[in-house]
Amino acid sequence: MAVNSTPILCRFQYDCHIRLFDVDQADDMDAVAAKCAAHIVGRQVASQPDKILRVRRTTDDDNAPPFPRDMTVEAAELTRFEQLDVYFDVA
Amino acid sequence: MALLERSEWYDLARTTNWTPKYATEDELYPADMSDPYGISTEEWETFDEPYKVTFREYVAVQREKDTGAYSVKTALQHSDYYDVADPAYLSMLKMHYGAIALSEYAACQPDARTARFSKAPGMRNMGLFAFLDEMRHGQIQLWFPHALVRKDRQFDWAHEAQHSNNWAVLSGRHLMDDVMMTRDVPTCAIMLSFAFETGLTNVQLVGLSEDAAKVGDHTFSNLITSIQSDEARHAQIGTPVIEIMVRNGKKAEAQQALDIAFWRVWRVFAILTGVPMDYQFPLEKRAMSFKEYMHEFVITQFQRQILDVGLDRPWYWDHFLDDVENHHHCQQCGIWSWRQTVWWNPTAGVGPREREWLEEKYPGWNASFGTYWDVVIDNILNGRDELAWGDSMTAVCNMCQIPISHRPGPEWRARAHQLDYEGRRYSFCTPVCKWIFGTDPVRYKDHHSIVDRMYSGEIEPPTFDNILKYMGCGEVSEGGRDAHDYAWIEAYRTQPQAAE
Amino acid sequence: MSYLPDTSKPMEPLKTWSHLAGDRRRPTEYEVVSTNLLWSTKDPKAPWAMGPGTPLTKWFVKYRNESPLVHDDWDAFRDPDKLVYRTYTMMQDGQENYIDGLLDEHSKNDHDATMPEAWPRELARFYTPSRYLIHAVQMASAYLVQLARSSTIENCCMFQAADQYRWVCRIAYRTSELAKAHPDLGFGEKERQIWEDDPAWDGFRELVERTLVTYDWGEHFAALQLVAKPCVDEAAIRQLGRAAKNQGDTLLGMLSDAQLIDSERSRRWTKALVEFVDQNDRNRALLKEWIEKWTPLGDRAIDAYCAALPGIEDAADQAKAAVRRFRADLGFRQPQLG
Amino acid sequence: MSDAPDSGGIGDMAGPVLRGGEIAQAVIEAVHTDNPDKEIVISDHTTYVRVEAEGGCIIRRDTMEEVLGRPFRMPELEVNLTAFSGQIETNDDYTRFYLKKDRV
Repeated sequence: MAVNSTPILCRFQYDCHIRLFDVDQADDMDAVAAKCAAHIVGRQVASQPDKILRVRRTTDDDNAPPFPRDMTVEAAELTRFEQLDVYFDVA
Repeated sequence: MALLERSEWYDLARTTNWTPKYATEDELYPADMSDPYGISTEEWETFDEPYKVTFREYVAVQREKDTGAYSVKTALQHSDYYDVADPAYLSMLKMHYGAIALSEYAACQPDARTARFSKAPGMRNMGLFAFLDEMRHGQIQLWFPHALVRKDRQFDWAHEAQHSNNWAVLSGRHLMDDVMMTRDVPTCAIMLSFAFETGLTNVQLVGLSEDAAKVGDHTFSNLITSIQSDEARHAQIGTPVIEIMVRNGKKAEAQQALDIAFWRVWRVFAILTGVPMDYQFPLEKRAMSFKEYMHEFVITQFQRQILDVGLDRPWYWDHFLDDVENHHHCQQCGIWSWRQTVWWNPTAGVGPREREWLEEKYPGWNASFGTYWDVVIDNILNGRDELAWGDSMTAVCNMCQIPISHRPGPEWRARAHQLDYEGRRYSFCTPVCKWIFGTDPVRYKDHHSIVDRMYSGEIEPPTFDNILKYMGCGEVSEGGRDAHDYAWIEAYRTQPQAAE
Repeated sequence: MSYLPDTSKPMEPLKTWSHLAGDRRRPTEYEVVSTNLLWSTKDPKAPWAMGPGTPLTKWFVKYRNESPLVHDDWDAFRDPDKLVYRTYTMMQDGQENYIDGLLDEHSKNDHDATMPEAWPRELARFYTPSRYLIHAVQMASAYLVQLARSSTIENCCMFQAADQYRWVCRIAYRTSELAKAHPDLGFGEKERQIWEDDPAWDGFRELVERTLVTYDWGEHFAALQLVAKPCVDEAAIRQLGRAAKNQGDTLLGMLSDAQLIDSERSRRWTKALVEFVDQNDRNRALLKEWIEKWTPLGDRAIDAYCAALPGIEDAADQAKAAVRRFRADLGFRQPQLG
Repeated sequence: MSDAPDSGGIGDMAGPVLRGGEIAQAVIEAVHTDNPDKEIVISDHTTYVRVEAEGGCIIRRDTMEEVLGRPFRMPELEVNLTAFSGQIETNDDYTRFYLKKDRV
């Protein structure tokens, strides 16, 4: 595992499983979402080409605001095994 | 006949407590082994085993059982049944034997703890029969699959699984080590005898036998019901223990033991039993759905027994009822998608007719689980095999060690329930597994799940290839592939409308 | 990174379990179903998935894994009788049929009512209280099961514990019969008191109580299998059986003979296990040390019991000599009795 | 069927679950003889037969001997008794399935 990477838990919209991915400190949220989607969308979750993907912290009420798309993992202060919602949104 | 009836002498055979002189009572029966609850010896001596058996009766009855079980096998040995059996059915056998054979044998040790350390003499004797029973179950469930290892190397897992670090085995072993290998005598009686054996083995060993008989495998059907007849007897160790604890002001402790073990056993048994019943058996051979068996044997029969011995339904009962509707369906999704990580060849079991049946038995199945399979089916139909395999790691629960999953589709319910404890972040599949951790963190906190091992250096480097090797896939035998090599997808070509 | 299974080199088919595949001959049923079944023996520090602070984890680490009796490969042990569950129940069902026949026949012949007058009183003192002793050996055997170092050892210990309960049942049965024939002798009522208070039993009581609380697996094995059980079997079974035959109590004589068949089997695997650990010099010294530590307790138990046994003068000497012959057969020579 | 207030509609039935075969058929016959006042509910699956009655039922050795036309010892029942609902009481002369709450 690279020094700059952090394992996160991905709660991908419509998916059955919580997944585990390594993301880099320098990744922005679009990159994080893309890393997750590469292993999920078109495999177990149908693609939605007209939508974009947003990332937010998983919370009990499912209402955390999304991170800005260009915010990095480092700036978002994501910690080891932090759980993130990755979800479809209108472009 | 001038022989005495059992009742004329049986009580003497269980009047064997004496007051020690050369050791203290606490040395002879240490609290960690015998009773951390501080109930008096006199109270334990009221233990009255409901299902009585003597040595003489035991060897006669058990000999007859074995004569029955082994003779069916001899008769069928040359029938080449397994050469023509549905590959999905063989997968069920591989999964069953790998998970069960050595686990049954492992139960000899906690039963021996009862035979040595129980303060109730009758209970000590019953513990003795229980370990003999479990030796039987271990041995007979090694002997039967051993005959199949020549036909198919995946049957080697019947012996090897528990020596491996396969994710499914880590899950089963964590359960066994928790509820039976590391518990004192009375707690183990509630967890193993009552929650496990009275509560949940019926569904596995009686329910599955009906489907196996319909498929034509009378060897297996007969074997597992014969095993269950032993379980039905020695499981009765639990009931009097609960009564004694309730009577001595330890109801809350007994309740907690039940609540922990029932959930833990359920999480594993739902996979071992639910997946075969609802996916692996051919549709026309299914007698009932897993859910219907659960209602008959657990939600009705066992719930009645819980209330009858003076305990309450586990606090999470509603959550459990919901889990009956989704947990094994989730795991079926995962096992099939990550089939390279298991030692059997999973069947998808989601042809158009099967989906109709699933929707009928589990209303709403198509709107949730169906969305997952729609994508899979579309990929296979269009020749995109490489997309029909799971290629990332899933998070696993730090209690049950099972991939954290929940109903897919519009409901989107999967979620890890997390806890930060002494600087480490733990993830759980449900609030129940998280609650169990909290009942005794010292017991649970040091364990590393397969995911933790990827980051601890134990699997180095943690590539998918290395993880597979670590789990024994490609080592003990090849890992799994689709049981029917996608033959089931043809039904969608003739009925394309069913796919979407 | 590849995630698809590599199917380029299909794995070789097997003829038996992979762990037995190295053997040239075809494995027996015994080997197929008995070998390498424990999963807790790999990591000496962590037998179970539960943490090191869990009481039972500590127990297994301390008393099993850190026992001074060591071997590099406990799983290599084999039971000389190669018993499996199926053959054990078959064999013992046959043996129990024989016992049923004995009991039935003697009952029809009014055996209990026609014994010499003084003998039932002796049975109340020397025979029926032995269910406590035999049960104590049952408990001690169960401890060997719980902490067994391998499944092949565990199986031998399970059969031994079961044999002990077999005889607890038969003693209880006889106690009830004797109570019917001799209602005034305290059969079925006074056994505990005699076991706890009669000096004839005190040595055995000390021997088995101390054995029971010896929790190190290695020392428990030595104390039970090399001292306590042989002493019990030679005195409270064989010498009692001799006394019974002298008194014309053919039934107890025959029951004792039948019980000793089980004891012989116990000695066969005990001998095999001693020879198995003997590959290590330290083990031999250790076993010798334990035998020397426990022998005085065993001798004292035999002396106390046999001295009071009616009708046979040499019972204690015979019993002690027999125990020493057994140990000599294992290569442990002890000074001749004076 | 009378439900206890908190029993969630699970009833109060008790009885054996037997492997299909000669003994199961004999039990079905015997249980009617031995529990004349009770309505016996039989659910016949292929490999197992569930026999239940409200509050439980009893199976007597004498009756089994009569039905089978041969000597019968209660422990023989175990060979075919794969499960049961409620509690069990085993005896030389009978085996009883019952619920504790009904026991006075």
